Amino acid sequence: MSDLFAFNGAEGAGYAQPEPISDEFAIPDKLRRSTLPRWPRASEPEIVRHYTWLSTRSHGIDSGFYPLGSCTMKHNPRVNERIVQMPGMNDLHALAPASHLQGMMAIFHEMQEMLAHCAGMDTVTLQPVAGAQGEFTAMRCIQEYHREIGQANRDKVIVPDSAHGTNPASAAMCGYEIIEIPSLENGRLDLDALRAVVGDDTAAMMITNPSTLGIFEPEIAEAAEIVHEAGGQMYYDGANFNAILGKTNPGMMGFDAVHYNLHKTFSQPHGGGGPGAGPIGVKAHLSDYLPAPLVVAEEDEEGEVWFDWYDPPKSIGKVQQWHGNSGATVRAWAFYRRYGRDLEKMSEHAVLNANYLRHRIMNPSKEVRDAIHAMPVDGAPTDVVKHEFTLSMTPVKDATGVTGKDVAKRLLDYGYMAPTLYFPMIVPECLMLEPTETESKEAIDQFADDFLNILTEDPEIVKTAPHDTPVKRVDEVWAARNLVLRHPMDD
Amino acid sequence: MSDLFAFNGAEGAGYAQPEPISDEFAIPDKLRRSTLPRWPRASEPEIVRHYTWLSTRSHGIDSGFYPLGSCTMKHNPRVNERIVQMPGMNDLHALAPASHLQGMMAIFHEMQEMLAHCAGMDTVTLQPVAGAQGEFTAMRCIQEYHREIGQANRDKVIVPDSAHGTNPASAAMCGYEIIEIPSLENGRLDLDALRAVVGDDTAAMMITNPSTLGIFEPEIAEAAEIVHEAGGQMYYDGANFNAILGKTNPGMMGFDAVHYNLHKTFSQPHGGGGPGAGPIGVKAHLSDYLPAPLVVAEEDEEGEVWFDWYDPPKSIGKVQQWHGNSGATVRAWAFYRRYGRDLEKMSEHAVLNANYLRHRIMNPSKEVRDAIHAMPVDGAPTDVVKHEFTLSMTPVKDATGVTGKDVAKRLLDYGYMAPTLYFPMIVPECLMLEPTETESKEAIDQFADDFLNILTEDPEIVKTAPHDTPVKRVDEVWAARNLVLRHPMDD
Amino acid sequence: MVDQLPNLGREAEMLAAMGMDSIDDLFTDIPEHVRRVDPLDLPSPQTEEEILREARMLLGTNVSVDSRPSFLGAGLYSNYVPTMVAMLATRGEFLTAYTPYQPEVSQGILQAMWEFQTMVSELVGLPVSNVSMYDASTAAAEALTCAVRVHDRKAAQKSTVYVSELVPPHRMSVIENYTQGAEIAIKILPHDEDGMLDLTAAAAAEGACAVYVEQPNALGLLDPGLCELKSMIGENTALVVGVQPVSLGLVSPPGDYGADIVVGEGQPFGIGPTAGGPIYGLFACSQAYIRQMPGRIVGLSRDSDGERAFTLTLSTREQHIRRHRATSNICSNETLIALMGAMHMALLGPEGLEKLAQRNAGACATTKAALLAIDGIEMVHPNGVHFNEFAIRLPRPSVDLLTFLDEECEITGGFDLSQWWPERENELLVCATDQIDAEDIEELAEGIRDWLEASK
Amino acid sequence: MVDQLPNLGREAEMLAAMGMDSIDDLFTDIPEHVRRVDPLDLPSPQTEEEILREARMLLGTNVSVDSRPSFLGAGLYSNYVPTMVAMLATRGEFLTAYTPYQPEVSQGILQAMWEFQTMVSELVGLPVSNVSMYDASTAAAEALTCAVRVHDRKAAQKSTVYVSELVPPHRMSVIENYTQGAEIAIKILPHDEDGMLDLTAAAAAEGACAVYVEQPNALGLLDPGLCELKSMIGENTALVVGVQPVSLGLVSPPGDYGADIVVGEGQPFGIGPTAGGPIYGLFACSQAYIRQMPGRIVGLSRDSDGERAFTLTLSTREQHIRRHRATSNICSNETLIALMGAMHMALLGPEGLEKLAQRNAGACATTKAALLAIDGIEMVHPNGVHFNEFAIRLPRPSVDLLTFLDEECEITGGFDLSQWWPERENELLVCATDQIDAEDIEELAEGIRDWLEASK
Ligand SMILES: Cc1ncc(COP(=O)(O)O)c(C=O)c1O
Ligand SMILES: Cc1ncc(COP(=O)(O)O)c(C=O)c1O
Repeated sequence: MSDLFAFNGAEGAGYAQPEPISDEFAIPDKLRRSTLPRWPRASEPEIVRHYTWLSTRSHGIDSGFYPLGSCTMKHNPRVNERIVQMPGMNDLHALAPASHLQGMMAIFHEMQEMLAHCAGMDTVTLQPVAGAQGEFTAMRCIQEYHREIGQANRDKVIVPDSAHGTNPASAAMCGYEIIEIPSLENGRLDLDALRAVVGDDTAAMMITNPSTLGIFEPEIAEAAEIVHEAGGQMYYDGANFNAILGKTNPGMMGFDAVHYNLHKTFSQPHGGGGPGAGPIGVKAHLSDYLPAPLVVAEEDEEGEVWFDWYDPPKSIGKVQQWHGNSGATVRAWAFYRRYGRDLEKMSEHAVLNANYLRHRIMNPSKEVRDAIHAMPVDGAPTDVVKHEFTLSMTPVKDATGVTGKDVAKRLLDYGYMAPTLYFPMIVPECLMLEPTETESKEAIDQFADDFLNILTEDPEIVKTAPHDTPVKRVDEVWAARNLVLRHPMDD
Repeated sequence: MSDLFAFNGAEGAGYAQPEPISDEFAIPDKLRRSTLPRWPRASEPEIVRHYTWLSTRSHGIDSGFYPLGSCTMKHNPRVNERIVQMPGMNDLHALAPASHLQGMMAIFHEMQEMLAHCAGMDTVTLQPVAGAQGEFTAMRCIQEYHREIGQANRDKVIVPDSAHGTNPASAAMCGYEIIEIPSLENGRLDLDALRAVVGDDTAAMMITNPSTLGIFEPEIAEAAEIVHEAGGQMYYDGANFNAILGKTNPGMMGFDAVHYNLHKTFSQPHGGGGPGAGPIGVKAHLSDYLPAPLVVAEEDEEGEVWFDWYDPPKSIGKVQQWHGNSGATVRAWAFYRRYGRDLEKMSEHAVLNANYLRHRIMNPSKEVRDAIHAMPVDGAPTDVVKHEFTLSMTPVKDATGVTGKDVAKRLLDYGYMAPTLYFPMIVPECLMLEPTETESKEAIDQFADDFLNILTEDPEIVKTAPHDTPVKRVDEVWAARNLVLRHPMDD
Repeated sequence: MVDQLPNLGREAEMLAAMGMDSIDDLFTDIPEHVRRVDPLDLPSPQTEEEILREARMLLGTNVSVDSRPSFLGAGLYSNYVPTMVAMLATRGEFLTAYTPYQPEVSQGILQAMWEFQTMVSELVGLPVSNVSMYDASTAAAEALTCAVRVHDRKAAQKSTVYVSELVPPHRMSVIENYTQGAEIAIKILPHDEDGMLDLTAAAAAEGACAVYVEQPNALGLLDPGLCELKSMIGENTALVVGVQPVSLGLVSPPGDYGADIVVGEGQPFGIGPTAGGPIYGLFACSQAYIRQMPGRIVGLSRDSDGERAFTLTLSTREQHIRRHRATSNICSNETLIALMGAMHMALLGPEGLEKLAQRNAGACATTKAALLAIDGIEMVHPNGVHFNEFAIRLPRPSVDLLTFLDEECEITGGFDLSQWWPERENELLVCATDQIDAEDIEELAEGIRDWLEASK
Repeated sequence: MVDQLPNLGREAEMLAAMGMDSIDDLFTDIPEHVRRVDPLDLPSPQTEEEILREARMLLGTNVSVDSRPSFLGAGLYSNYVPTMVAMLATRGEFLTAYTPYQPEVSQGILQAMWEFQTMVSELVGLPVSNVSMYDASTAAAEALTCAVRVHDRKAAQKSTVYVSELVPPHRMSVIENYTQGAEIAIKILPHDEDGMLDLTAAAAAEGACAVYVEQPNALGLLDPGLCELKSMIGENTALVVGVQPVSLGLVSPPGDYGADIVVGEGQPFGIGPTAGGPIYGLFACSQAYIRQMPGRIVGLSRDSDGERAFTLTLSTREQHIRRHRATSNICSNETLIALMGAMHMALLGPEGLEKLAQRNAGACATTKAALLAIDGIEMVHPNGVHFNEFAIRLPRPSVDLLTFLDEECEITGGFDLSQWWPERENELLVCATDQIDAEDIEELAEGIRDWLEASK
C-alpha cells in the first residue's frame, strides 16, 4: 500500500525550482497565509513510484476488454496523444490573437464542417466540453429561439423513460419541466404516449437513436413529425452516434439539434472520468443562437485562407470560458483523419461486433447450455442490434439469487471491466454491453465464453465476487454513511 | 495470457503506411524473398494491450524497492527521458558533419571533462557502450601501450577472486591470461598474494574499490605501488563509483585507467538489461591510444567555441561503430547537471542508506530476534560499508534449509526485487544489497522489517516461494534442457 | 484503408456465424426513408505518419506562449509542468479508464482523486472537494445554483445572488446561462477606485443566497476587504470565492476568511494553457453544501475483508440516479487533468507551492516596477497589491501596442481590457508568471518604450 | 540543492540510529592519503526546468535529419517509428527494470524478448536469435570469434576468417579490435567492377573458420552471388551475413542461402538514427552455434505449477558464470531498444514489413533515376541493383557538393565515400529511405544541377 500523505521528507527538500527573480513583492498582512497546506513532502522517486503503483490498481481499455455500454470504450490511437503534446497545442493561449491560432482554427473549422456533414446539420460549435454540456447548450439555444419567436410559453421537454440521466438533468437546468414517457413493452418508443403529451407547451423532445437499449427506433421520423407539428424541437442525444455513421444521420431523421460525444465516437481517452467534448450541431434556424465564437474561413483574392472568430448574432453567450476542450478537438481531428470516409466502416464494425457478441452469448453450445443455471434474456427483443445491447439477468436471479451486479463483479475476476449495470432503468437486472469496433473476434469470443462460464459457476462464488482484484467487494453504503472525503491527517 | 503470435488478423489489415512513392524497383530473381516472416497480424489496439499486459508482468524501480547489489538501481529522473526524445537528439545522424552536431558535441565535451575530473583522470572517451566494453577498451589501450613501449611480453592480467565476471572475460578477449588471486579471510585484497604473482609479465591488475563486497580497500595505494613497480597498469572497474564521488577518486588511488558505468552512477534506465554506457578515463600516458574520435573544443578569436572531432594518434580504432550510446551520454549529462557538485551528496546518501539498511537488518529488536530461526552474517566483517554490502545466509541454511535463493524468491512476494544472489562468489550463500541514495528511510525500514520477517516464517513457505508473483518458481533446468528459444509456430 | 479495426477482412466469417450474408443485414432495421444513400463525402483514410506530419505542419503555424516572451494571462497561466506528470498520467490504466463505476478495479484512480480532494481541501481551507468541474466558470456558476438550493428556503432575498462587477464577461456569461433556468437574479457588486470591493454596497447582500467574488480579482488585485465579507453577509448567505490556486502559496485560503465555497481554474497545476481546454475547475465547500454540490466525489470505504478501499460516493445527488432533480447534469468531467494537477501538487509539496507562488509574485512585481519606470505608462490601480497581473493605462489604445509588440518585437504583450470592458480601451492587463525572466521583462519594457517613441 | 534525495535533511536521524554523529563517520575507512581534500570543482545543482531549457537550447543547435531532406544513410537509417513504441517502451516496468535475473517478476520483458527472438529468427531465416548485441559492428565481430571457436578444431586454415573488402572501415576496426586477442587472421575478399563479391577469389575461404559478407553491401548493392557462397566454402566454414533488416521484406533471408550466422543493425526497427546510439545489434544463428554464441537468450520453461513461463537460459556461456572462459564479455546489452524494435515489428506484421521495404526500395529507385538523368553524374555501379543507397561519381570531390548542398540548399546530400576509402574522393553515397518523398528528390536533383552549373 502506498499512501501519499505518509511521504514525510524534510522541509523544503523535495522537487526543486529556480529561485524567484525577485523577492520584492508584498502580500497584504491580512491576506498572508499563516500555515502551508499539509501536502506531502516527497521527492520525485517517491512520487513516481506512488503513481505507478496507483496505476496498476486501475483498469483501462489498455488493460483489457471494456464493454461498458453507452460509453463506447474504443481504442485510443497513440499518435493522438503525441499530437496534443506537441508545441503549438499545449502551449497555446485561448486569448491570443487569431493570427497566433491559425493552425488550431484550421482544425476547428475542419471539425465543424465534418461533424455537420456526418450528422446532417447546418452549423456546429465545438465549445461544450461534455455530452451533458452539449445537451444543456442545445436546450439553451432552443429556449432562446422559442423566446425570440414569441413562444416562451413552451416550458416542457419530453424524454423517454429509457433516456440517459443527463437528458432530463440538462433540460431541468434550463428551467424546463420534464415529461417522461414510458417505452413500449418491446423497449421501443411509444408514439401514442408521445402524442398524448405533446402540445403547444412542448419545447422539445430529447431522444437518442439507436436508443439506450441499442435498438434503432424505426418510427423516429414519425416521432419527429409529431413533435414538429406541435411546434416543438427534436434533440438528438449523440452518445450512440457510433452505430450509424454513413448509414443515416439525425438530420434525415428529423432532428433540429444534436450533440456529439467526441470522447465516444471519436475516441478520446476517458481518463478515469474525463475530459470529454460535446460539440453540438444545429439546423439553420438555430444557428444564430449558438455559443460564441465559431470559426469561419475567409478566402482572400490570392486564394489564401484566413480563419476568424465569428459571434452568432443572437448567441446565448458562453458555456465554457474559452474554446471548449481544444485538445479533445485536436485528438478527435486526428482520429477522424485516420478513418476519413471509412468512418462508415467504423460503424459497421461497431455493429458487427455487438451483434456477434450478442449472438455468441445468446447461443451457447449445447454442452455449455446444459451447464448453465439460467440464461439471461434480451433487454428488448429484436433481430439485430446496433452498437450495443442489453441483457436482463432476471432469470438468473430467479434461479440462483445471482444478481446482475454479482455477474458484473465476477467479470472483474476474469480481467474484464464490467458492462454498464442497471441502465437503462426500464430493463430489470440490466447489463448493457458495447464491445466497440476495436475488439478482435478472438477477444469477443473469449469474453462470451467467460461470460457463459460464470453462469455455470457455483452461485456462491459469483455472489461474493470479485476475488482476484486489488480489493474485494467494496462497501458503498459504508462510504456514504461515514463520508470520509479526505485524508484526516491525524494519523 | 496474451500471446503475440495468436494475433491473427486478415492479411494486410494491420498498421497502415503511406504508399511507396514508386514501384519501379527490382530485386534480383535469386534474391527475391518467397515467403514473408510469420510475424503477427495485429492492429494497434491489440499490440497496445499486449505490451501493456506484458509490462504489468515486470518489476522495475518504479514498481518498488530494487536492492540489486552491484547494479545501482537508482531512480531515473523523468526529464532525462523527455530530453532524449526531443528533436535534435533521436533524429541525429552520427555521420553528419560536425557543424550539424555542435550541441551534442558540447554535451560530449562537458561530459568528458566532468568524468575526468570526478575520477582524477586526464582523458575520457565516451565510446564504449557498456561497462564490459569499457573494460575491454581500456585493456586494449593498455595492450597497445605495452606493445608500443616494447613490452608486448606483458600478457597476464591479475584479478581478485571477488571481481565481476566481466573483468576476466574482457581481459581474456584481448588475449590476456588471467591470474586470479584469493581474497583474505576478511574479504580484503591480499597484498602478499598480489606480490606473489606480479612480475614483468604483468600487464595490469583489474580491481574495483569499494570491492564487490561493498568495502573500501584501505591498501589500494599500496597495491597500485606493487603493480606499478612491476611495470603493470592499474585498472579501476568503476561499477562501484557511486560510493565515492567527492570523497576520493581512482586517480588518487593510483589507477591508470577506469571505466564508468553511466547506467549505474549516472542513472540510465536499465531497460530490462540495457542500454548502458561505459566511458573510460585514462591517465595521460594512455590517452593517445583511446578509440577515435574524441571531442575537442577550440576557441576562435571572438571567443566562440567550436567543437571538433579528434583522432588520438595511436588510437586503437573503434569499439562501437558510431559515437557510443550518445543518448545515454545525454541522459547522464542531464543527471549530472541535476546534482552538479552535489554529486558528493549523492555518494554520501548512497553510503548512508546502505549502512542504515545493514544496521536495520543486523540489529533487529529483541522480539524479532527471538522469532528468527537464524541470523545471516556479514559477508565481510567491517565497521562501515560503502554503497552496498553482502550477507551470508549460511547460518539460515544450516538452521532451516532455507537458501539464499529461497529468501530472494520470498522477497518477490513482498513486492521487492531480490538482491543480487551468489555474487561475489567468495561469500557463501551470498545476498548482496544496494539500496542506492534514492530510497527513503521509510522504504528502507519497511524492507528491513520484511526481510527480518521472512527469517521468522515457516521455512516451507520460504522454500516454495514465490507465491504471489505472475508465475511461481520457474524451472531453469527445464529451460536449459529443452531449449525452446522461439515460438514453434505449429500451434 | 483504415488500420484500426482488428476484424477488417474477417467480416464474412463473423457474419456467417450469425447466419448473415452481408454487412447490410445488420442495418435492415433502419427504414428506407431515413437511410443515407450517398457515402460520406469525406477524404480517404490517412496513415499515422501522414496525420502526424500534417498536425506538425498545422500546429507549427500557431504562435505559442512558450515560443516567445508572453505576458498574456487573464485567467489562463503559463507555468512549468514537471515531466513526470505527462509521463505518468498517460499510462494506459489512467488514460484509458472511464468513470470508476467498479471500484474493485479502479482503486488507483479513486485513491488519486481522494488524495486530490485532500490536497485541494488543504489548499483552500475547506473540508470537502469534488474531483473536478469543467472549468472555473462552470464551477462558479454551479456554486451559485448550489448555494441557492441550500439557502433559498430561508433567504430574505429569494433566488438572488450578488456577483462582483470585475468577474470577466466570459465567465459572467457562463454564470448567466447556468443560473437563468432557476430564475436566479444576479445583482452586481461595485468596486472602488482602487479596484477594491465596495464593502458598503456589499452589505446589501445580506439575506441573499450567495455572494461571488474573486481573489485575486480579474485585474490581478488582492483585496483584503474580502476578509470582512462573511461577517457582513452572515451564516445564511454563501460566500463563494474564485481563486488563482497558485496564489494560495502566499495568500490566505478563503476558508480561513469565511468562504463557504471556493472555485477556480485548476489549470496552473498540471497542464499548460492548452488553448483553454481540457483544463479543470476546482470546487470545494464546507459540510453544509455537500449534499447539494455538483460533480463526483470519492469516499473512503472498506472491502468485504475490511481492507481500506475507495469508492465514488454521494451519487444520489447525480443525474444517473436523480435524473432531473440532480444537483447538476455533469457526467463526464475532467478527472485526467485533475490527476495531472494532483501529481503536480504532490511533487511540489508545501514549500514547493510557496516557492512557486513567490516566483509568480516576484515576476509580477519586477514587471510592474519595470513598466512603472517608463514615462507615459500609468498603473490603473497604483495603490493595489497584485498577484500575477496588473493593469496599466496607455496614452493610446492598447490594441495598438499589442500589434506593435507582436509584429515588431515578437512579444505577446498582454490582454487588451477593452475586449472585456469597452471603456477600458487604453488599458492593458499584463501578466507575469514563473516562466517570465528578467530578460523577457527588459524586452517588454524596451518594446513599450519603442512604441511610445514611434507614436510621438 | 539537489532534489532527488528522499533522505536529505534526515541524515542526523538515520546516523543517530546507527550511533553515528556525522556523515564523515561513514567514510572513516578511506585512508587519509587517498582522501580528497577539495570539493568537486563542479557547478551548482540545477533544477529540472533549467536543465530542460539548456538541453532544448543545445540540442536545438543540432541539425537533424528530420528537419530537412537528408540522403545520409551509410549504416544508420531514418525511418518512421510508430508513436506507440516510445509510449509503451517507456512504461516504468520496462524502462526501469534490469536484466531479468528473477524470472518470476520479469515475465513481461522475458516474453517480449522471446517474441523478439522469434521475429528475428523468422526475419533472417535462422532458428536462434539472442536478445541483442551492442550494435552491428560488435555483432559482426563476435560472430567471427564465435565461428572460430566452433570451427577452429577442424579448420584447415586455422584461426582464419575472410571478410569482404566492402565492410565499412569503422566496422572493420571494431572487428579487428575484437579478433586480435584470439589472434585471428583476417583475409580480405575482393569485389569485381560491378561491386559484386569476386566468387573465384572467395573459393579460397574453404577451410577457414568463417566468411563475413554484407547484403546489401556498404554501397547499397544486392549481390545474388552470395547465394553461391555456402556451397563453395562448405559445412565447416561459417557463412556470416550482415543485413539491413528492412531489406528482408523483399530480399531472401540469408538463412535461405546458407548463412550460419546473421548479424546487422536492428536500428531501423524501433528507433531513429539517434546519433548512433543506443541502437542494437542483431545476432541470429543456426543450432550448431548456440553454445558458443554471445549474449543473453530467453527460453521457454514452466513454473512449479506447470504453467508456461520464460527465463534466461544457457547462461553457462556467460561471463558471470564462466568468467574468462565466457563466450563474450557482454553483460548490459541493448534490451530496451530491442524491445522497441520488437514492438515496431509486431505492429508492422508481415505485409507491413514488405510495404516498408517497398517504400525504401521505391524511394531509392526514384532517387537513382532522378540523379542519373543529370548530365555529369554517373553511377559507380551502373549494373547494380540497389537497396536504400547507391554510389554516384561526380566530376569533383563530393565534399564540395555536400558543402554546397548543406549551405546553399539546406540538404544533407549523402556520405562522402572518401571518408571511408580515400581513393573514392569523387564518390558520393546517396541514401533514400521511406522518409524521402518526391519533393525531396526534386530538391536534391535541383541542388546538384545548381552545383554543377556553378562550378562550370
Ligand atoms: C446516452 C448518453 N447520453 C449522454 C451522455 C452524457 O455525456 P457526457 O458524459 O459526455 O456528459 C452519456 C454519457 O455517458 C450517454 O451515455
Ligand atoms: C562490478 C561490475 N563490474 C562490471 C560490470 C559490467 O558492466 P556492464 O553490465 O555495463 O557491461 C558490472 C555490471 O553489472 C559490475 O557490477
